[in-house]
Amino acid sequence: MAEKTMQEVQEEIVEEFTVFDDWLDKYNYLIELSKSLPVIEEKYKTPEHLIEGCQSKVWLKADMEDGRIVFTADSDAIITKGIIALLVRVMSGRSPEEIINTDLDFINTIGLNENLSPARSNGLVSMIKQMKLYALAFQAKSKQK
Amino acid sequence: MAEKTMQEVQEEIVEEFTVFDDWLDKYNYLIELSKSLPVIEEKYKTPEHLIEGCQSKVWLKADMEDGRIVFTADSDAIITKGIIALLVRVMSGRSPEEIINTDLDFINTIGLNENLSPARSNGLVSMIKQMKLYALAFQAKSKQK
Amino acid sequence: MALDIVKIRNDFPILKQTVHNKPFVYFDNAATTQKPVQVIDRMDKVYRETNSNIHRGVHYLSDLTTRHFEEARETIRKFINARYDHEIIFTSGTTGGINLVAFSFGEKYISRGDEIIISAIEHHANIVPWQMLCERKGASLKVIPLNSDGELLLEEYDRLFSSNTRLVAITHVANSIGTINPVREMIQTAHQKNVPVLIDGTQAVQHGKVDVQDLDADFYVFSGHKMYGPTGTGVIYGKESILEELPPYQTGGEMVDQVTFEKTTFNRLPFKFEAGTPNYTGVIGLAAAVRYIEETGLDEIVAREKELLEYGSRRLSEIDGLHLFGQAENKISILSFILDDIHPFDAGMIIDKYGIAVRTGNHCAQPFMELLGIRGTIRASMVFYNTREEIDRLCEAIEKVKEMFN
Amino acid sequence: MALDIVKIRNDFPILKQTVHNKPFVYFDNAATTQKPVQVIDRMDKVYRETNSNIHRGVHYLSDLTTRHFEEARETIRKFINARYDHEIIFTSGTTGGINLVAFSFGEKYISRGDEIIISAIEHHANIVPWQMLCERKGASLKVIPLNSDGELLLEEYDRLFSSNTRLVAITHVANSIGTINPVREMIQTAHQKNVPVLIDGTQAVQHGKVDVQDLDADFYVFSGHKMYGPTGTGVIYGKESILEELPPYQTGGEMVDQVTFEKTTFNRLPFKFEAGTPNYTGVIGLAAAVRYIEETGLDEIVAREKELLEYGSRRLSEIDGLHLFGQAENKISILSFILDDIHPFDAGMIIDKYGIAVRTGNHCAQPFMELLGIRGTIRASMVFYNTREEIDRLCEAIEKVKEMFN
Ligand SMILES: Cc1ncc(COP(=O)(O)O)c(C=O)c1O
Ligand SMILES: Cc1ncc(COP(=O)(O)O)c(C=O)c1O
Repeated sequence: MAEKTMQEVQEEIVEEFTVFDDWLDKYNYLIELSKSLPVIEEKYKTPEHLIEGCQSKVWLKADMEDGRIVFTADSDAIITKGIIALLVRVMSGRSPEEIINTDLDFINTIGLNENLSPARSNGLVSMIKQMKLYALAFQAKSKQK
Repeated sequence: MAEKTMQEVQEEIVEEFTVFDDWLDKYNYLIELSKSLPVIEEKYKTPEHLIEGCQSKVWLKADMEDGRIVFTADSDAIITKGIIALLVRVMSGRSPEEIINTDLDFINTIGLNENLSPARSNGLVSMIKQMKLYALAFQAKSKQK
Repeated sequence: MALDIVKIRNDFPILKQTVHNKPFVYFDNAATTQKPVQVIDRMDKVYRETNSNIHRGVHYLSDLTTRHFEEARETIRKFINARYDHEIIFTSGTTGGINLVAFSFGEKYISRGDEIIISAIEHHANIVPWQMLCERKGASLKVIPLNSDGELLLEEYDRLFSSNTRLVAITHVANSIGTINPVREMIQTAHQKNVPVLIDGTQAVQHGKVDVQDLDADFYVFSGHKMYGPTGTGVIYGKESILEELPPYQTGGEMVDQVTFEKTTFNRLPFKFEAGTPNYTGVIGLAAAVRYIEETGLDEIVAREKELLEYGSRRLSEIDGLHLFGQAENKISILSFILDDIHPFDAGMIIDKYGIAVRTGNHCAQPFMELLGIRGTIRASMVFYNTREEIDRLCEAIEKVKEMFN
Repeated sequence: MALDIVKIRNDFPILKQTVHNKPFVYFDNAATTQKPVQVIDRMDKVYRETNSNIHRGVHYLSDLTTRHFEEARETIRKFINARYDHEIIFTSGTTGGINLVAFSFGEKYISRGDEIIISAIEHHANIVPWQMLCERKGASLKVIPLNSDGELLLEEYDRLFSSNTRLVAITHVANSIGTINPVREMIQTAHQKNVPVLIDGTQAVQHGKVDVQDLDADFYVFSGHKMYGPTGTGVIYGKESILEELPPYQTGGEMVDQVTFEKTTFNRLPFKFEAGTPNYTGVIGLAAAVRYIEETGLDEIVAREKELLEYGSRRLSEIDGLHLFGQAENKISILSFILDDIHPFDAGMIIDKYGIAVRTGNHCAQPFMELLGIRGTIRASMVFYNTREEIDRLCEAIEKVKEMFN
């Protein structure tokens, strides 16, 4: 796992998206991707794991395994789920440092920011923020040791 | 006194004002008129006799003499004083009924409304309203008897 | 006489564009309406030709703008048939207006143990200010329930009154599903018990004739931006007799009479409630919007919107797996629906891609959504400038949504 | 680099007209400024091309307008150098803003026996809300006195603090006579005593660089319409740490998180303080005004206004029987004066006839006028689009006034 860097995975995704020349294909792909999301366990779908600022519900959980953060998530809306699947693909299984230090520019490049509505892009910002916050928290914790 | 009706005095004033073809003459005339205002006694310059809504201070008092209302007034601004002198000329020495029932259209006709500023025309409206209120009050009083 | 729809659509420049390369369809009118050129140009004219701060100015433009502002008050007065100009108070919007009443009425009349009646179908703007007031004063809220068609249960309403009831605050028309509440009768009921009533008219004034004297409303509040007027404007109608009694809400310039450091006395109505420089440009634009409505004809607007509602309801009800909420007999042209197994937000995103603007979510009526047991709806809110063709396009888009997610 | 005054005057369409058959001179800028086409056109564009209600919309135009609105917040943040976007709260104007702070801060921090310090040179908007708060809570106002030049007495200010002082609320620049108060030092003084400070920046932000972090202001409040922006807009800057602590003021849509009839939780900053549909068109216009100021150059604006002030002060002081108020060393280009034995209102009416807009009266600063022992002044407030020739015309008009009334 994670032989590629986050940057490389982002480039991979950008490449995948270049083949779609209309939004319909992009969205259908997101719907497809939604099925691949590593799903958060039902018992963790609590307010504590809910992300604010999304029009649809998004739950996100992070666990530390061997120095790497593993994300699981879910959403009641499918396109949201597809997007978070992309984020998880880029960020899950990484060290806190890599997550903190890598810019997520693929989102702009593949036109998610632009093509998705604001409500959605607000949600997107919240999701990324939450994932980075988890990374910061785990980093702080490991330094305490 | 008051052989002419209020309507007739209004027409007289309109006629007087027709000779002025610029505002300067009109205002100079108002300044002239300000000197003719029957002045309220100093001791009546109390908050009770002060009219609201004017940018300058306006005091107004009404007394009933032989079934006719006599107004005295003053203002600390001269043009205001000139205008109230016109109002007094039209309304003083009249019966409450005549005051209540006569429209004061001369104000529009001589272009006071238009040429005077809003603050002023608000004040103007307040003055007229107050004069009519006095008339109503005296009428009510006389009916009680 | 039917409306000349070509002319009307020409009046609204925003409608003539494409979005995502599709002709733009605007079905989010309950959130905010579009503005006719008559309104846009009027405000433009203020800023280009007459702009000046109002009321206390001695100069020509200040005078002129003051007149335009006060004429706007008269225009609004006539529009809702208030008795006096000074019963019309300008605010920043419905939310600002209800907050004003909640504070001022609350300071004067609400104390511990008192009760305020609202309904289960209110917008947050007509819930939260009363909640806050109740919290501050130790009072409580009573809520009128609904039937499954989205209509208020009037017998229940009757039973909510007690000797502690101090105010009823209900919406004239529900923004989530369009129900027109029988506010005239509800006001009568309240008045028999000597309880004053505030009506939230935000979704009503633009969809039918409102006569505040005939309704006998004590307060009637609405927003300019939902009636073809500019943002940042709103109106409170209040009965003179009540307004006179209420303390001011916001304080500052314009609304004072005398200010010393020891004591301040307040100006008369309506200025007592209009602190600071008002949005006079907006208010003048709002008057232009009212004139536009009147020139178009409220009767004609009502007729056309009724036709759109009937057509839209019929077309949507033909779609498999679509559930329409709000089957009240009396409703405005709002179509609020869900699609089986599809999140409203997923649906809304795809519908958007067809150039169609709908709203999805709880429509600031979370308690009502919970009552329905749903997470939100897709809401297409139509007004007289919308067309049957646009409804057809919506139906097509819904079919695509179903294809994608099923 | 000096300003290109021909270009600038072309930016303000309203200046190119005649009033009473005379070329129009606008010297009422402290009441409200005129708007450049860049601002007028920006709002026009919203209504013609992008108008949609913001934040919760799923569709393209709602998205776009939300972005423009939030970009405006960022523009304002940069303009006053706030640390975070969410420290910028949009309101209807300064009056709305100060009322918000007075309520929310008051609910949280003010109780019986507490004291609030203001100054003797405040606008009513920065007096009356504190008075009302004090009345509601049993607190009291302390007033910083002035010297005869219109400057605050800083030693007296120091002495006003007690262990009960909870807040200082002072104006950055006095609207009646133009004094620039040394707010940076005054904030330091207050902070040494752990007292937060609200600055009324209504007459300051458009006349010089304001850096809220450098000032270390806790709140900084201003109006859009006095800085070349639209009516119905205003800004509160507040430090995150304080804003987080304050309860909301107005409540309704947008600013809530969860609403049930039992309990409501509130959205995060800045939305907690922005209830209801904001005046988003106005806010977008306000951002255009800020861009206009920045493109024109604040330094250039300051230089030009200084030159106008010097010229105007000199010309007016040459007039017999004219008394100029406000000789503070640090002041903006406001000329506030009276003429011997002539009522300011009489003078203003005649000056108006020469096509010149000045303001007369107490300028919403009654306590200050009483301090001076006068009934009001004639105020000519100038900004960078004014000219020396206009000042000459004012002087001529004043001579006519003297002829008429003496
Ligand atoms: C110093 C000062 N504070 C507050 C205000 C009130 O501003 P607004 O009327 O825009 O709310 C003004 C406006 O005259 C002012 O000059
Ligand atoms: C019924 C109802 N009340 C109140 C409001 C709040 O109006 P505003 O956001 O203009 O203050 C709305 C707007 O959605 C509404 O539909």
